[in-house]
Amino acid sequence: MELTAIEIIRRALDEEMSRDESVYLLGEDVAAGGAFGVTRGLAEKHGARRVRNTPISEAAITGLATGAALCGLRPVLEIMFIDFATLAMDCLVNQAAKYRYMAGGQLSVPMVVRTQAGAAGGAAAQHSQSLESWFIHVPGLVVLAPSSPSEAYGLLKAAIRLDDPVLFIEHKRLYAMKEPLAQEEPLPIGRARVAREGSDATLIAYSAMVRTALEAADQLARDGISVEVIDLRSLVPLDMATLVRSVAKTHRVVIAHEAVEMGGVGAEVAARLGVAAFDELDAPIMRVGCPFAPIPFAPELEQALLPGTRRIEQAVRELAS
Amino acid sequence: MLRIRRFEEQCIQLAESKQFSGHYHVYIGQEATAVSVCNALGPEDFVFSTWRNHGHLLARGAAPDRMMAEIFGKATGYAGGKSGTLHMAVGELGVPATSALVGGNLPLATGAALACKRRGSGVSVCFHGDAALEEGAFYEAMILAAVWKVPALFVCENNSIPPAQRKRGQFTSSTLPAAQLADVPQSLQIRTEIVDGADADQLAESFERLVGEVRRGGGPRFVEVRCTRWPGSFPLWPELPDGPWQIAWAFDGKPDRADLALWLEQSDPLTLYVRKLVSAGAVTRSQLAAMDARAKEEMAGAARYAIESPFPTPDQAYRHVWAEQ
Amino acid sequence: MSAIATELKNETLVGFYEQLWRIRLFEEQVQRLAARGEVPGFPHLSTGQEAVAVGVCALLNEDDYLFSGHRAHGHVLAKGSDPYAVFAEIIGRQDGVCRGRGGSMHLVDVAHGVLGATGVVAGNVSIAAGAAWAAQVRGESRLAVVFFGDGATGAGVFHETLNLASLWRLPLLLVCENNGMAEFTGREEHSNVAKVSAFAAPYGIPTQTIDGNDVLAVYEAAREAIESIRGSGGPWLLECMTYRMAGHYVGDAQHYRSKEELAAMKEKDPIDRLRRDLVKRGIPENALAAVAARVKAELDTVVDRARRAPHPDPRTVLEDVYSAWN
Amino acid sequence: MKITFAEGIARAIHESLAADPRVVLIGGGIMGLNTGARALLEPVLRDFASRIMVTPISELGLAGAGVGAALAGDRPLVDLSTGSFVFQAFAQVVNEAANIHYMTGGQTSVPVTFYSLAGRRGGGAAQHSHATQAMLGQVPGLQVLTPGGAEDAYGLLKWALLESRNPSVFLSHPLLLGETAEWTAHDAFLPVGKARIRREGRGVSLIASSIMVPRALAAAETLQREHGVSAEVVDLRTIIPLDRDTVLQSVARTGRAVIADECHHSYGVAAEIAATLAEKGFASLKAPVRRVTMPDVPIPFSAPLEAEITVTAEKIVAGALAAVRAA
Repeated sequence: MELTAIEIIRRALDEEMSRDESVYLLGEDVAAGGAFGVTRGLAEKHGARRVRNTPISEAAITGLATGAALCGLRPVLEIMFIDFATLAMDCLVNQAAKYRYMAGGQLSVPMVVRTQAGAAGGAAAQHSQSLESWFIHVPGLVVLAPSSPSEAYGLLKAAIRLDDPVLFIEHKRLYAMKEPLAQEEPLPIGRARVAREGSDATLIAYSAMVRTALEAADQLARDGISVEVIDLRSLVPLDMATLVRSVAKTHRVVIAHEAVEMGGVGAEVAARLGVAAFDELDAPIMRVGCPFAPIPFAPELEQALLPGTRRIEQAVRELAS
Repeated sequence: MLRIRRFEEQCIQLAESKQFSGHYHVYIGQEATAVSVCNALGPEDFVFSTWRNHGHLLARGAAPDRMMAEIFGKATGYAGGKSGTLHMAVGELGVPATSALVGGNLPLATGAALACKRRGSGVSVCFHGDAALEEGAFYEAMILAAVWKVPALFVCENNSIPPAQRKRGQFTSSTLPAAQLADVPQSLQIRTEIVDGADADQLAESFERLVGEVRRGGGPRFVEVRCTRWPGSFPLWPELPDGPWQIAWAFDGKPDRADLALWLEQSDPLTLYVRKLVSAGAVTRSQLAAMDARAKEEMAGAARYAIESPFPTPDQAYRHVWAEQ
Repeated sequence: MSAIATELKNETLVGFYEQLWRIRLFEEQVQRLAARGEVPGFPHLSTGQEAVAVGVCALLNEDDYLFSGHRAHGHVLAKGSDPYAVFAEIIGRQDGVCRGRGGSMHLVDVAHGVLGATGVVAGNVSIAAGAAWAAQVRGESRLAVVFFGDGATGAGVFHETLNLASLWRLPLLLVCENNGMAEFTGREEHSNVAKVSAFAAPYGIPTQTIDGNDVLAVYEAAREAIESIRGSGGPWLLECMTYRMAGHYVGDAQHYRSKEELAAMKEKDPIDRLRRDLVKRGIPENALAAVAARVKAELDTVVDRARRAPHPDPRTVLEDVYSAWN
Repeated sequence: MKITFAEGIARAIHESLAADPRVVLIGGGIMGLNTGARALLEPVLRDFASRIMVTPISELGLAGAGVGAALAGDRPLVDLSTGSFVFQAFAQVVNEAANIHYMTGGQTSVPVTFYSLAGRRGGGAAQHSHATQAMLGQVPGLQVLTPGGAEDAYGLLKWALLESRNPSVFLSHPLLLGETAEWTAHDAFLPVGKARIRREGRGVSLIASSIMVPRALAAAETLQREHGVSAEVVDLRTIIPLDRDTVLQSVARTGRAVIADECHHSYGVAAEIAATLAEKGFASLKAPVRRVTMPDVPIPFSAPLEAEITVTAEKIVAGALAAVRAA
């Protein structure tokens, strides 16, 4: 039966809280359901002690969650927009990510920071950014970017059970998706998913861009171009084996993401494939990302900027020709 | 104040009819604050606002039609559709940038005040809400302003206070355990005052004096304006309880909804001020009606202008990332 | 002689005396080795501020959580960490508490509740609040203490944490060592608020400003604070006025301090003050001298062993970045 | 005449303060704990004391104040001290400064310069050794200046303070402060955004910036002397704007590329350049592009561990030889 993304993600949180006493929810208005309604009803069910509203102090509440994780709790902190995580960078980059290493293995930080990212019409420059590229450059952080509600369900359960700090990025367009819950088990972290088989080109994407990639692949199939679409699921750790296997089959690769191209996931994947699959490549590796500009308010400008099916198709056609 | 009220009502009606997209915030119930502060400012002064900026911009002299066009994301908007309502700014009116992060504009205001002090002219005014006191940026900006003794006026529009408690006693704001919000800036050794957001005359007098003190190099000031959240702004998307404001509500007429009626009596600066002007004989009911008609027409015109304006062409998305050298 | 001194047994007071000497001599050894280039990086010494560490930590249980800033040696030793393992860490050896990965500014010793020093000013004040929250929700009588300098009160996150700790009534002891210096400039140039305790008042956080160079005064004030916290009285801010005798970091010539200032400082030395109190109580001078000599010998052997300890094997450099999968 | 990197910085600051009353310093540490370099700032303290704001330790507030002062017509230099501390100020640097020109539709520009003494310094451990060019390099609207020589330290900082109309992060480096270079007062200044070929070569292109420039030059010497390999050294000078053309032209000549950078391996500056080569230089590549960078590890404290992960000239040589022999 069809469930909304909000219900599916809430169910993952609900089940993990029932399964493990040490799981706590923290964040602005989370006891009142949270900005997007994901945590609605959880305070009533699991008790106000385990679902706590916090003041609007991103630095302090991220530090609080880190400290609690050091001492045996498994906090799940919601930062309302990834744009606001800029206020918590010291806690994430200098403290949480490095505690295990600096302590020579004595400590771990089993904390999940859930945050919302990406453009969804009219939120303008400080509420629409895709900023995963900063965090995937920080050794010690795990970064997950699910492409659909049931993917989010499986990855969130795995993230909560992991002993490392996880940045869990939910694209705003995920919330508009409805689908039946595919399976009820945690998904493996660090293993990509072949979303669509194909032989002429490999199209790599993650988060909401996977759905756009599948649409582009359908268009291309009508012109006889068979495209294999791979959903990365996890940016750190990055599943290169699956990517190399696919490129060895198709010999052409396009990487698509909503974040700016400069220094994005596409750059790292291209650099690694440039070494690991050098002899398999028959054409340049193409990247399709957002041009180097902030996100404008006007929906027309936002659409003009963000990479869509048209640009992906263009890139694949250029390679295939 | 009337112009601001009518502008915001237009916004709500246009939003409800899906003419523009994206979340927005209205200034209904706080008009007296923006007007009294901006009346005390000159062209070389700076104003920093937040996502709830329409009232501040109008009081500072921004054109309603270009503002509405920006809210619509049109090419004729002040930022050509790039800022929308959240980040609306008007450089030539001394509103250089508007942050949509809670507390994001506080350090900016301190920095601008530093530049004013170095130049020997101008003051820097920072409008913010009570929630900004939960952000570290608030303390860093306050401490810097105090240590550098810069001409900064921090105007905290505390719209979280139930009317019953407004006049007397103590009340906290949002999630501050402080007995009184004003205790926090006072603990940072910054001269702090509390003003009633419903009393236009008291606001005008206070800000005239305070801007003068700051301009003469008296160092920063913090003012907590206690205003009460307008009932229409409680739901996630603002709505007009009982329709647009009516002059009659200041006199014999009453709105149906009790909470709105109570709010008008205890907290609405516009209703209270209009009643005072008429009873003092400063203006007649008919002059008032004429003024209101002009305001309504001006703001309806702004709506038309926004609706008819063209969207920006896609190539605009790539412009203004860098200032040309 | 303060009332507290008469109340405590001789053996406890001599214990304080020994612990003050241990920290002082430990820091002297660090300074000596640093001058010879044997200590990588730039360690920050707590010379002169020993009384705060000893006075507070004497009241902590082993499982209470301790956090400190970049001047952490004294706190870590006073909490009970093994001087050998701490010294080995400061000179980057395999036997160090963090196996050579953390160093002076990131000392962690979980076995003794030391959850971490930090190199970022005010970087772990909010983390300490998190540890306190964890203890609170589990209904433990444990508390978290965080030491920081007055410079940290310039950081926004410090004020965010005061607000949060007060709002949730967290079992958190905030200890500010107000040595009137932040790196190289005096406090008056940093903030117009002279006393750090003023920041706590608006949040209804009980606070006290005491002479941080008198270990007994520190002990007495800390006892009142800790009893209140353990009785779920919520957070407490203890402001200890102290004097940093060593420079901001090893090798800092402190040219920014006048000669008279340095001389006056010597007079406030916490060790001399306690020695005078103990002699007045009838404890013979030579017994105290013997304590100091014993601690000196203990540390000499510690340092010798640490300097002979093996360096970490470079091949292990990629370990401990992640838990499970890498 | 020869000047050091630190002298270049001190001279640029002094001359800028003298040239334009709008220039103001927020925080004046600049040289970190290097007492020799700090002394170079004496003339600045002597002549312009009133234009150096002494500051509490509040990186977020300082950065925001710098942006605010720039909005009000000043040209501030904000000292964010150690590289790792830029994260405290991230919200003001990347969410405010970089976005304002665009968000206001071009009405307002923000000529602020953030000074950051970043990179591995020896014994700094995890929280004092950050190289932040990769993370800052992903921010549209922010210029990231990474001089590798004293003459560029002077030129780029002076350009940022006096001429740039956009916000910049000037990435200084503790181990570069002593490096020297030839310099004359009226140097014809290479435009910002143009890379500099520090050494001509035919066999392999060594692409570097900041601290990697002197190490790449040393590697080039070793390659020539001991292996007969002629290496070209491309000094990027800035990460944004990134001079992709000069890199592509160099690799078109040599057919082999090694990119040396001090940020972490994954998702770093080297990845962006390697991807650009894979995309636009595909035809001229005779061998896979080699990245010589820090591994994905927080910086350990202990000296032998830190040495293990440091990007040295020897490692650049090994990378070059692997590229040359791969064909």
